Amino acid sequence: MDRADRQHDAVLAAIRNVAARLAEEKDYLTELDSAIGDADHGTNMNRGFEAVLENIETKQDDDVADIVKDVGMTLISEVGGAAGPLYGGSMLHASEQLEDGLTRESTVAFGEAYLEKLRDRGGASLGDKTMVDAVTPAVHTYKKSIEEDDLPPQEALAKAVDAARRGVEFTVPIRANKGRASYLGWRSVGHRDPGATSTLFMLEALLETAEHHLDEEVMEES
Amino acid sequence: MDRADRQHDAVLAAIRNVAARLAEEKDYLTELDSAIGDADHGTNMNRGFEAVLENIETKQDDDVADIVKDVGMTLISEVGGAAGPLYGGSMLHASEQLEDGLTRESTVAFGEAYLEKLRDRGGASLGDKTMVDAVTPAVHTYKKSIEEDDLPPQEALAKAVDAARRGVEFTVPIRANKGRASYLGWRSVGHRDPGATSTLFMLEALLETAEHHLDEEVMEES
Amino acid sequence: MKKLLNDPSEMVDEMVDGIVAAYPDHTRRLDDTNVIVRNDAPVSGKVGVVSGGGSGHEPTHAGFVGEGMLDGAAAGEVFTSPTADELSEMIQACDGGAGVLCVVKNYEGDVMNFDTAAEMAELSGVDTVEQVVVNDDVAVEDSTYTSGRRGVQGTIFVHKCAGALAERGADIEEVVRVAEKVIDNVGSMGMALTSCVTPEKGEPTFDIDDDEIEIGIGIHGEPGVERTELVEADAIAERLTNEVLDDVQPSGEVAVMVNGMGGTPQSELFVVNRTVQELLVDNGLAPWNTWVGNYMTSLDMAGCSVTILDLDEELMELLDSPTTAPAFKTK
Amino acid sequence: MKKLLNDPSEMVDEMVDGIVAAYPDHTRRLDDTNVIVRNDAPVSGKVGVVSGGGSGHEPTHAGFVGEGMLDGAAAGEVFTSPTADELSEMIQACDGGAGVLCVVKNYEGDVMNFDTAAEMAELSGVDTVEQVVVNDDVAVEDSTYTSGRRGVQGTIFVHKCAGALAERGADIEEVVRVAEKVIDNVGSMGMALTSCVTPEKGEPTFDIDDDEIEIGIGIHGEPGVERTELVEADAIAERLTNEVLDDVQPSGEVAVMVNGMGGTPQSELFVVNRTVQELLVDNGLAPWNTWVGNYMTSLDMAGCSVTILDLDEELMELLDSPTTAPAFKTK
Ligand SMILES: Nc1ncnc2c1ncn2[C@@H]1O[C@H](COP(=O)(O)OP(=O)(O)O)[C@@H](O)[C@H]1O
Ligand SMILES: Nc1ncnc2c1ncn2[C@@H]1O[C@H](COP(=O)(O)OP(=O)(O)O)[C@@H](O)[C@H]1O
Ligand SMILES: [Mg+2]
Ligand SMILES: [Mg+2]
Ligand SMILES: [Mg+2]
Ligand SMILES: [Mg+2]
Repeated sequence: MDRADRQHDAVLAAIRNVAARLAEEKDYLTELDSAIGDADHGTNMNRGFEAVLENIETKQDDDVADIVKDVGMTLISEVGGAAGPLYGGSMLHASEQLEDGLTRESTVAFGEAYLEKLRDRGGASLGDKTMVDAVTPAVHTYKKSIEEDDLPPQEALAKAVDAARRGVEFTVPIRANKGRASYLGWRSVGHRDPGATSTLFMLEALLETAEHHLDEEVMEES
Repeated sequence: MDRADRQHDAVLAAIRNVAARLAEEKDYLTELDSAIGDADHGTNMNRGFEAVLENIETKQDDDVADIVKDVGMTLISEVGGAAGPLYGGSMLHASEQLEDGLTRESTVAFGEAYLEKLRDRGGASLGDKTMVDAVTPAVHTYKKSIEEDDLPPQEALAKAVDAARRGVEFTVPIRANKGRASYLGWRSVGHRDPGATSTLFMLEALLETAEHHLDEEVMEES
Repeated sequence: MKKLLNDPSEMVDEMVDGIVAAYPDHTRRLDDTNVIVRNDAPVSGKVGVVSGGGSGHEPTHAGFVGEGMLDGAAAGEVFTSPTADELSEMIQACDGGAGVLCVVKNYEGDVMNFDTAAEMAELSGVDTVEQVVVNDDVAVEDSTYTSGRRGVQGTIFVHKCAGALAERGADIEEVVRVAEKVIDNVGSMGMALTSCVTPEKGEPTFDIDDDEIEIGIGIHGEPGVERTELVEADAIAERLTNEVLDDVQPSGEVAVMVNGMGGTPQSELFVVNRTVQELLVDNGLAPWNTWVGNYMTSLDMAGCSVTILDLDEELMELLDSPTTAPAFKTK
Repeated sequence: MKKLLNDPSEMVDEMVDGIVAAYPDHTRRLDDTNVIVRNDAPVSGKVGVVSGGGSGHEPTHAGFVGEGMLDGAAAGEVFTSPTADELSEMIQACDGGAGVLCVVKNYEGDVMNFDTAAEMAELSGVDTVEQVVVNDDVAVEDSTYTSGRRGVQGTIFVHKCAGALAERGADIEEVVRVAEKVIDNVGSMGMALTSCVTPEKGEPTFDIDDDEIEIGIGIHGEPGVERTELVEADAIAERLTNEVLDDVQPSGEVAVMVNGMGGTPQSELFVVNRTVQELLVDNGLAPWNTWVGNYMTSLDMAGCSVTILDLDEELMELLDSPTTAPAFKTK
């Protein structure tokens, strides 16, 4: 199996892992959204990734960028709500960065593009108690780990997951300023943000996949 | 105090006793009506007798027949539902029989007229699981006790109450053929009829009043 | 059980005020009664069409007061027939000299109080008081063992057709004829997922488990004719539709009402309606118009009913003629 | 929690079928979408007026599709904004060449999906797509700490006025102007006695005690802005009315909506309306027309909302012009 094939398999495996994880966490995410939102986040994400799973069956031959782009489009047309355009739009936008496959550089670029689109589309800042609070530390940490610390990708990703987890925990004690939870005002304090949490779950699933499917070789510059 | 005054007082006392008893039993009667009807019989009867209590304040000087007539009219205009026209209409109709006051004869005639109107208005037969099943044995027994057995009125009334109680118990194991409970078909079996039960409570209150306010003298033919 | 109420015993009185306050152009309240009449009642020379019954079924009946539908609606206490004296006042207030038709749902309390009221009104100078008794509930066996079938949602079609014909100046025999025609051609059946909670009692009228439903309920929180296990919406829609069709035996165009009992979201009613309509078409029928919503309710009960009216040209035309009644929208 | 449903995940799909089956003369469904449009869409030369949002608010939005009101309504999953691609199909299907106005309730999901849809529709050849965002919920502070105020029941008045003007052939700038006028002059506030139960979750979205209520709720089972002890209907009516009046500051004639959240009997809404109307009159206002009923609901939630629209001649005329939309009855 050549490098492109292995990357291709890794991406498909990652998608399946993410879908499985979100299916498992469906009720928990909805529970979080019950407390400060409208009790649909778990259902929304799960519906989206069920459709993604169906779709990728027919896209087995596409390259990595096309697969991720397709995931974005499916999420846009299946998830709805706030999460649909945010997750889907960001993934769609960032997928371009993967046109030459998964490399140390391209994955950093992907993260940056994802965060940029997320902030653009939703208008949320750090500390508004949204998924931005999980994505930002993850992307920053990954970039630094790769670019400054020269860590292997899995290690960088593991650090990013840890960063996202801190971001999620950080959403608990703060007041929501964006999204449905913002209508609660001070009553939102003390609750974990559902979108930040689903972001963390996705990153954890990516890390798990990486541990099995990615090594430095696979991601070496071609 | 002359005979007319004592009768007058007895009737007012009876009404107050009945009203008090129905107020006490309001929830129980509604409970019975929940099982096989529409959960309003206690409220209906209580609302009616509260209005009766208010009205008799202004009718202190009327004679016995007028007071009973007035009770009937108040029940017609305050109770509503099936119980309103049945209790109110029967009382109104039977009140005529008391024009010459309470006597052994007039009270028997009152009972007969009451039963006649009740059966006419509602069209129910004995065994249809309605108030007819309480009123019929009570009237029959009262009439026999006075006319055949020559018992004193209180004793006759006590026997009538006992007869009504059997009538009420008899409603339990039979199927309803009239009133709302009839819609239940066989499911009505096993439940006590609310209207028969409220009839019994009224008779019990009358008996209690009679024990304090009526003796043979008071009811002697003038 | 929480409710949007002040003193529960004042509920009907306050509600009647609230209805008139909502529709001051169309309606007014008769002093010292819970009766609502058209603002311009009595309409001289027109047959008056009136109805009434216990409260708790809103928008029935007051929501159907308006030009081209009811002239008057009497509200009793919750689930309790209005009293004869209030009914009589309503009849008198709606008599424009051409007589008054009372549309009565078949409950002994209602029938007895309307009977008494008609006598009282005639004594007070109303020339003709007619009564039709609606008994469209096919769940109830009509036999010597019952007080006949109950009157439920089909009553609304009676109001509309009789009211429309009266508005056009028909005489009372004609109005009675059309009312009877609707009664002869309409059937309904309902079911409940939960009991209602009456304001005074504050607790469910009947207990029902989380995996049970009541089939063949009335509109007063009475238990139904049968308790079964909880089934899917499609099965419920089929059961209700088939029993109504069996009874009504319609042949061509039909009017349909998929009615909510008060506590069921409209989304669920539409899910039921989907299957109702499929069955109608499967039976070779043509649904001419359909009403989906809360029309004759049982307080906050969750559940639904299905009503089907076999139509002819006359009934279609009457159903479709304009009315200002706030709760009835024509096709 | 029992519901009249088949498979909960099929609910929206089946509901949309059931809606179209109820109103086949007025509506049709766009293939492979949960979008309902006027049967005759696109109406050539007419500005299209469309809306949409999550399901669970029935009769909103599909009940407002009809001549003189909405051309199209998109239904998302329960409480979830429809997706951009379905919204885009709706916009295209309702474009008669004069442009399309999207009436959007202010939720980030709705706004983002409609934004994306507008871009997609423009790419597919729709000349002009305009968007107005309704934010009438006065319970929510409009500050940098929120995403602005939510859009709730006032949206229905926007549909009606914009739809009526479009029906008369006004151009898109005019239709936008009137929509904005309604938005600028309308306010709403709601409260809940109970949480709703979503079909998928099957349990209450929030817990609330038997002696508590939520003030300032939205329409998605979100908790409100404040939890207080249970009080009488009059106190609730006062709180809601006064907060809305404070915000809208109307001066003369007003349109009023006393809306049920889905699980509250209409009798209770009329009890609330009684006090609402008293307060309006006490404030020197003239209620021009009032709608009492379930217009924009939150599944089976018990509770109510009060909406007040400050009127001028133009808005009165538009509110009163005829519409075939099944859920809106004119004065
Ligand atoms: N403006 C925004 N920017 C970033 N994230 C947002 C924004 N609005 C909402 N979110 C995220 O979306 C999550 C909610 O998603 P979801 O429940 O699926 O949609 P909805 O709020 O429409 O029901 C929130 O927990 C939050 O993380
Ligand atoms: N046709 C009838 N004849 C005699 N009694 C009747 C008849 N119909 C009903 N009843 C009596 O009325 C009682 C119910 O009264 P109530 O609950 O106040 O009225 P409703 O049935 O209208 O709610 C029944 O328990 C029964 O005893
Ligand atoms: Mg959500
Ligand atoms: Mg009863
Ligand atoms: Mg009753
Ligand atoms: Mg949502």
